[in-house]
Amino acid sequence: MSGTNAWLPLAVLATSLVAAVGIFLLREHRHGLRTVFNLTAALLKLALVVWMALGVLDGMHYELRHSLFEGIDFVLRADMLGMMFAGLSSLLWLFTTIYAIGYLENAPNRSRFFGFFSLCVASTVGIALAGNLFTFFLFYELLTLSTYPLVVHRGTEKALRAGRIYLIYTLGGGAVLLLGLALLASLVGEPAFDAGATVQALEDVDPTLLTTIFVLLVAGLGVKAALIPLHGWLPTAMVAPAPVSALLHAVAVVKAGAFGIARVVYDVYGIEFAWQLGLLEPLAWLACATILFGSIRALAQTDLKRRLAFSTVSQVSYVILGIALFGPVGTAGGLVHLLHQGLMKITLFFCAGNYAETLGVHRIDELDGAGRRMPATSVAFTVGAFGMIGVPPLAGFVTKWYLGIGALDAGMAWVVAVLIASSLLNAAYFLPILHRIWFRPQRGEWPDEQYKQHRDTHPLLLAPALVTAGFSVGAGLLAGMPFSPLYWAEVVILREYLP
Amino acid sequence: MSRLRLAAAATAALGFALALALAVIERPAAVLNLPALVEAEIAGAGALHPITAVLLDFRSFDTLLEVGVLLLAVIVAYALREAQPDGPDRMGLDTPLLRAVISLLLPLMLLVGAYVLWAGATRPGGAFQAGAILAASGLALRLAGLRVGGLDRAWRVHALLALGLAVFVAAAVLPALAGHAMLDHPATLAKTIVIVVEIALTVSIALGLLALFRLAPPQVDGPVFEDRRSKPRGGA
Amino acid sequence: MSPFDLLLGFAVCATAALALLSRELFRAIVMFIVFGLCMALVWVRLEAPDIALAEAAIGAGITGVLLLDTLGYLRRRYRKPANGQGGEGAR
Amino acid sequence: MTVQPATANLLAWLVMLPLAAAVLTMLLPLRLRAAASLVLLAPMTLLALMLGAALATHGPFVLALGGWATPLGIALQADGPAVGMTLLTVAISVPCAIHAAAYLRGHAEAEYFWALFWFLWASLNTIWMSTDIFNLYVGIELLGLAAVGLVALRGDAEALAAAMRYLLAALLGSLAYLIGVALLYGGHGSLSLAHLAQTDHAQATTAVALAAMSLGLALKTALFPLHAWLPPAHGGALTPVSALLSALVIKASFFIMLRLWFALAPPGLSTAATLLGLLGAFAVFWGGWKALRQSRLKHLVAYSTVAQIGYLFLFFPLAIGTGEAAARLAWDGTMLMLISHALAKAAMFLAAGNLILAIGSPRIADLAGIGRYRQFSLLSFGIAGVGIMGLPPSGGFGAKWLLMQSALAGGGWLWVAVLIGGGLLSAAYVFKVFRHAFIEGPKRDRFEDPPAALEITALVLALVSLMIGLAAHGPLTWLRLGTPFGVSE
Amino acid sequence: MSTALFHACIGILLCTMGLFAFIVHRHLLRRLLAFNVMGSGCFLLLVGLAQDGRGPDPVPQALVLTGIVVAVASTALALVIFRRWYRVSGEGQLPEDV
Repeated sequence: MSGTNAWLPLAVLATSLVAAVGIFLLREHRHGLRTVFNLTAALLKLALVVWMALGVLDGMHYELRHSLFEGIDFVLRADMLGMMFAGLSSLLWLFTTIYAIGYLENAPNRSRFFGFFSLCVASTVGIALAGNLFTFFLFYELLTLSTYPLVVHRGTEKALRAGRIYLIYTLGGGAVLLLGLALLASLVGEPAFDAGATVQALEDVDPTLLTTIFVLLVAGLGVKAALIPLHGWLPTAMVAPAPVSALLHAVAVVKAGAFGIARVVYDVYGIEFAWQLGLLEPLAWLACATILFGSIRALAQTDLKRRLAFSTVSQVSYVILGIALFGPVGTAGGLVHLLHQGLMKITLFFCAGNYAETLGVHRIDELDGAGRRMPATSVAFTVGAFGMIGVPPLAGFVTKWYLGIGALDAGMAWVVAVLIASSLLNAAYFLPILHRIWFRPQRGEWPDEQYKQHRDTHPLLLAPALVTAGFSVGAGLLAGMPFSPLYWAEVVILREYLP
Repeated sequence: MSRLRLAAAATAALGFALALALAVIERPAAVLNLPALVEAEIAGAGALHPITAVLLDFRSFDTLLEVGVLLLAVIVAYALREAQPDGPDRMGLDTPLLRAVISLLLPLMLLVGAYVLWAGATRPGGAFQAGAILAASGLALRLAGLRVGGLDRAWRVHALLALGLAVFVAAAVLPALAGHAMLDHPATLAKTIVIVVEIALTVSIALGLLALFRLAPPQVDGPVFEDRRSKPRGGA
Repeated sequence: MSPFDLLLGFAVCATAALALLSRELFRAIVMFIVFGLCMALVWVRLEAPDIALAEAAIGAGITGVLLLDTLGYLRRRYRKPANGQGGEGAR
Repeated sequence: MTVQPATANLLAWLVMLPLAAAVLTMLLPLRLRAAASLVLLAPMTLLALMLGAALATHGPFVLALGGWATPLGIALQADGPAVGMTLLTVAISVPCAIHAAAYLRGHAEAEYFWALFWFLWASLNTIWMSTDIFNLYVGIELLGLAAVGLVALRGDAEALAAAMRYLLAALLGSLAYLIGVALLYGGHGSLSLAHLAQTDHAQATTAVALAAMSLGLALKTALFPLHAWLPPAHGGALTPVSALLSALVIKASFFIMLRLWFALAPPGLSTAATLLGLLGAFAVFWGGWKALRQSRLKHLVAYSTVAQIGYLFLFFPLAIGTGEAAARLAWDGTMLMLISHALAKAAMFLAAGNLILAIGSPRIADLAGIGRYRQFSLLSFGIAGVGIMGLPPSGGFGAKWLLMQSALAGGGWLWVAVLIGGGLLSAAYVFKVFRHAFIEGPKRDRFEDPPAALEITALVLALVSLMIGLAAHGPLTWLRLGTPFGVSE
Repeated sequence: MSTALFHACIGILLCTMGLFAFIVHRHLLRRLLAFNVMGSGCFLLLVGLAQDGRGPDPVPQALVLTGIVVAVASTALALVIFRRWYRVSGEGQLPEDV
């Protein structure tokens, strides 16, 4: 079966856009209707994405093209890599929405929150479906705009400060990206995703210029991907409500950065050309530095969410490391981690949010004995943490295994050392938490206990955490099965990067 | 005034003068001879006096907009009085001698105005000059504290003020309704139309200039102005 | 160009300078009116009687009266007692 | 080129109808003025659309007013830019009129607002279409006085001072322009732009005339450092007036400047063009910095206009002496900037006015807590802000993208830096408003509720400004129609 | 030098003087005087330059007539605004200039 369908990508985009507009227009107190909007849109989007993903596997061609100016088109297209990201975000959006409905029960400003929430997901899916770098940039900036109100949602002095820092970083990054993009466009016209064909066809262009453009693009994207030294916004943005953190860390923002780097390396420059230009090895170094730096900083954090934030800094760079490794196995490791990290990190944030919401616990040393009060949440947290450390057979292990092999293939054996060191560090900052949860007795009253009637916590908060934890177990256990993340990553590589 | 400002002004003025002098000295000989063109076409225009022909026929669109400028200024003056209500208007010197002089002078001035208007078709003169003379007589009337009874009603003044522009616009639009270009009067009617427009313009210009004079806050007026709006609006 | 033109040119410039630089506002305005009348003569010399008429009636006449009236207004209006600047308004 | 008189007359109808409307709204009883104006919006829109259709079918055409061909008579011209601006004027004026009708209801300012509004419209249309330099002079005088009148409408001390300052700037600007007219007529014996364009430009006279006119027009456009009159005038006026002024009025003088430069530019003007561009660059940064420092909402938006004017002036260095491709991109970018700034700024002023009505105070600091209660106004402000910041997918982004491409094609790195830096600065001041709006500090939960008409007009304008970026291809192709701008196909 | 050109030069002089005074003065009445002098100079330049060596030209003369009416309307409006401003502020000049 093969053919062309222009409207399906637009429909996927429209589901959350329409939901966003609808939610904005709702009066604050229409909670029921809003929930209906949210869930319908999330389910519809997931269904459409799955349908489209299956179509792409079958060789269907989905593309929508609209001319913006002379020589620049707005392109929505479904390809393997994009569908992978779209699938991740729409799946996790569903869970995050359910979680957020539970989390924000009785909180003010829900219309605004869910409106921007939907807008944020619309931008993420737009990023996934963007058919050229220009379109990618459109949605990349839209993502910045739609996440700002979420970051400052609480409206406290701290939240506003975090919002300001977030904006300075992301808008600055956007400007750098725009500069790179504009330079690229002035050379090639439309910066298409064609595995580097256009860029390589440039005959008389100084390689230094191409390198400069690459650096600008990666620097612009690296802000969202939290590469050092551009990671500063991520820990401060932790003041946002837990579903927002989940969104920032697992579904949308940092992933958009990592995904963008993947697009630049694979689709704009082409991995071979990028390798020839000698761009990949510095990127790998940067990724490794970020991995170690994030882990070391995470060790020193006493606030649970901040520790998770630094963990994200570290973990996202696995993706970038995988991208920078020249060779199919390393690439597979990077791409699969895009999904794995999302599943694991969202689980951890859901759990952190549950602790905060149910027990009022924010600091790690307050967690003593939480396992007894909230066993299910704690099991989910444990799964996530073990996954992060890379304990077999969980998802994180698969990633690290592939990355290690890929590094050896690419002739960068030192990466293995980094991976081992990072795993040890992961263990060093996660195991003490697990120890406190499970093996320490409770110390006095919880700071602010809610949901006393529940055995664990509110079911709307608990269920998403358990499901995502389950997924991350499944992703590791069933890595060899069809439609697992690994399978998908391999398909991407086989179809698109290995002719 | 500060030294800096003085120096800046002197520099600007000097540079300006030099540039203009340069432009005048270096100017090319004009290729086009517009006066000859006016001469050639004046038979088809609505007036024999070339300036009137240019004003009211060849470039009548300019004049139309210019009448608009005058009316606009009057409207702004009205609007400002609306925003800052004045006390009673008690202007006038009201001495018997002045009154006598003016009552003698007034008919004469009206006559001169009418003549200047009529002259415009063939000789120097026309609506603007006539309007100015009428306005001057109006000023004299006001100085003497006399009123023209018919103009006490605001809407009549408004109507007369708008008359010039209204008639002009109508004269512009009518040919268009008849299928010609806008403002393109058929040769047979051109003269009549120009005269009608001129009369209307004279009235409006005279009244407009007078109104601009009258709508400034009167000299004899309460000293303190209070903003009658208390509700905060817009920017301030 | 005749000597009359020279004289006229000088008169125009002189009255303009006086109108612009006189210390006293009243004198400046009177000079402005004289300037307008000189301008009317200039227009006559330029074979532009229409403008001469208009300049005399509008430029010198109406503008002059408006300016004088405004000056009278400035002089008659109250001045803020505490504000030394207020006096400058009418001078 | 030749069209039926009825078609050509569309051009003049677009001036005559608003003039007639001005007279009508002056004479009608007070309570009917707004209603009559609202009714008259329909034929105005229709006329402009018909003109657009005529241009699309016949290509550019000319109306010789009074049947007198140039250089004796005055011609109005329908080319891409003229008709595009006419349509833009409709797009801005209609929402502003609806907004004003609701905003002014029951206020004394309503009495003469409408006459001034229609005069403003008539003069704008004259300026877009006229090809006669003296007619353009009368047009900008009419425009200037109408704008000054609208600014003064509030009648309090602040408005009067702003109006006075504005009037002085406008008068000085038009005199400078008139001097240019005198030189051009003295040197070439014609007032028609079409004739002047065919003369030899390599002369001091043309250059000085162009310089004088540009100076005057730059003063009226409020190019840095001649911008001091703008913030009090635009910031202090009634809300719909601010929107009209910032969106359209300053564009008119810029538009005349474009026409003049294309018709008259002597060879080797790149130094002057660079100078204008540098002033534009300063305007971007100075205006943005001042906007950031404002404590009153509408003054912030007004300073943002000062900044955004700077982008328009980047056109000159980008288009002059840089080659065909760069000039073309610069033209497209500048036109898109003009359009999207007009839409976004009008929307932003209207939204800012609604916010001010809701909080009952002009200060940004008093916005705290409004994020929870009046999201609608805030949303319009935000969407307009996207356009002002030049973030995708707004028209402002498209414009910056095109200008940036033009700068890269011509090797102008400085202009790229201005475009990017200016964008960041504008983000800083737009988000300043949001930062205050999102504060959940001291609980205030009583806000006024602006009428729906005010909210909807602001939102519609904002949405159009956002969408124009996605639908710019058609309009841009269209705006290249006609030859006066040299960069046509 | 023809009469017309001579008066055009006078016009330039008037413009220059007017500009100088416009920048130097702060009192609004004086600035309006300067504006009017500058305007007159500008009109002189327009007619004088056009008529230099060619005799009377009705077109610039008509333009000047239009210009004079526009100028008087602007001046009158400026005076109205000025008087209203003076009435509420008691100042003869604009606030930021004080």
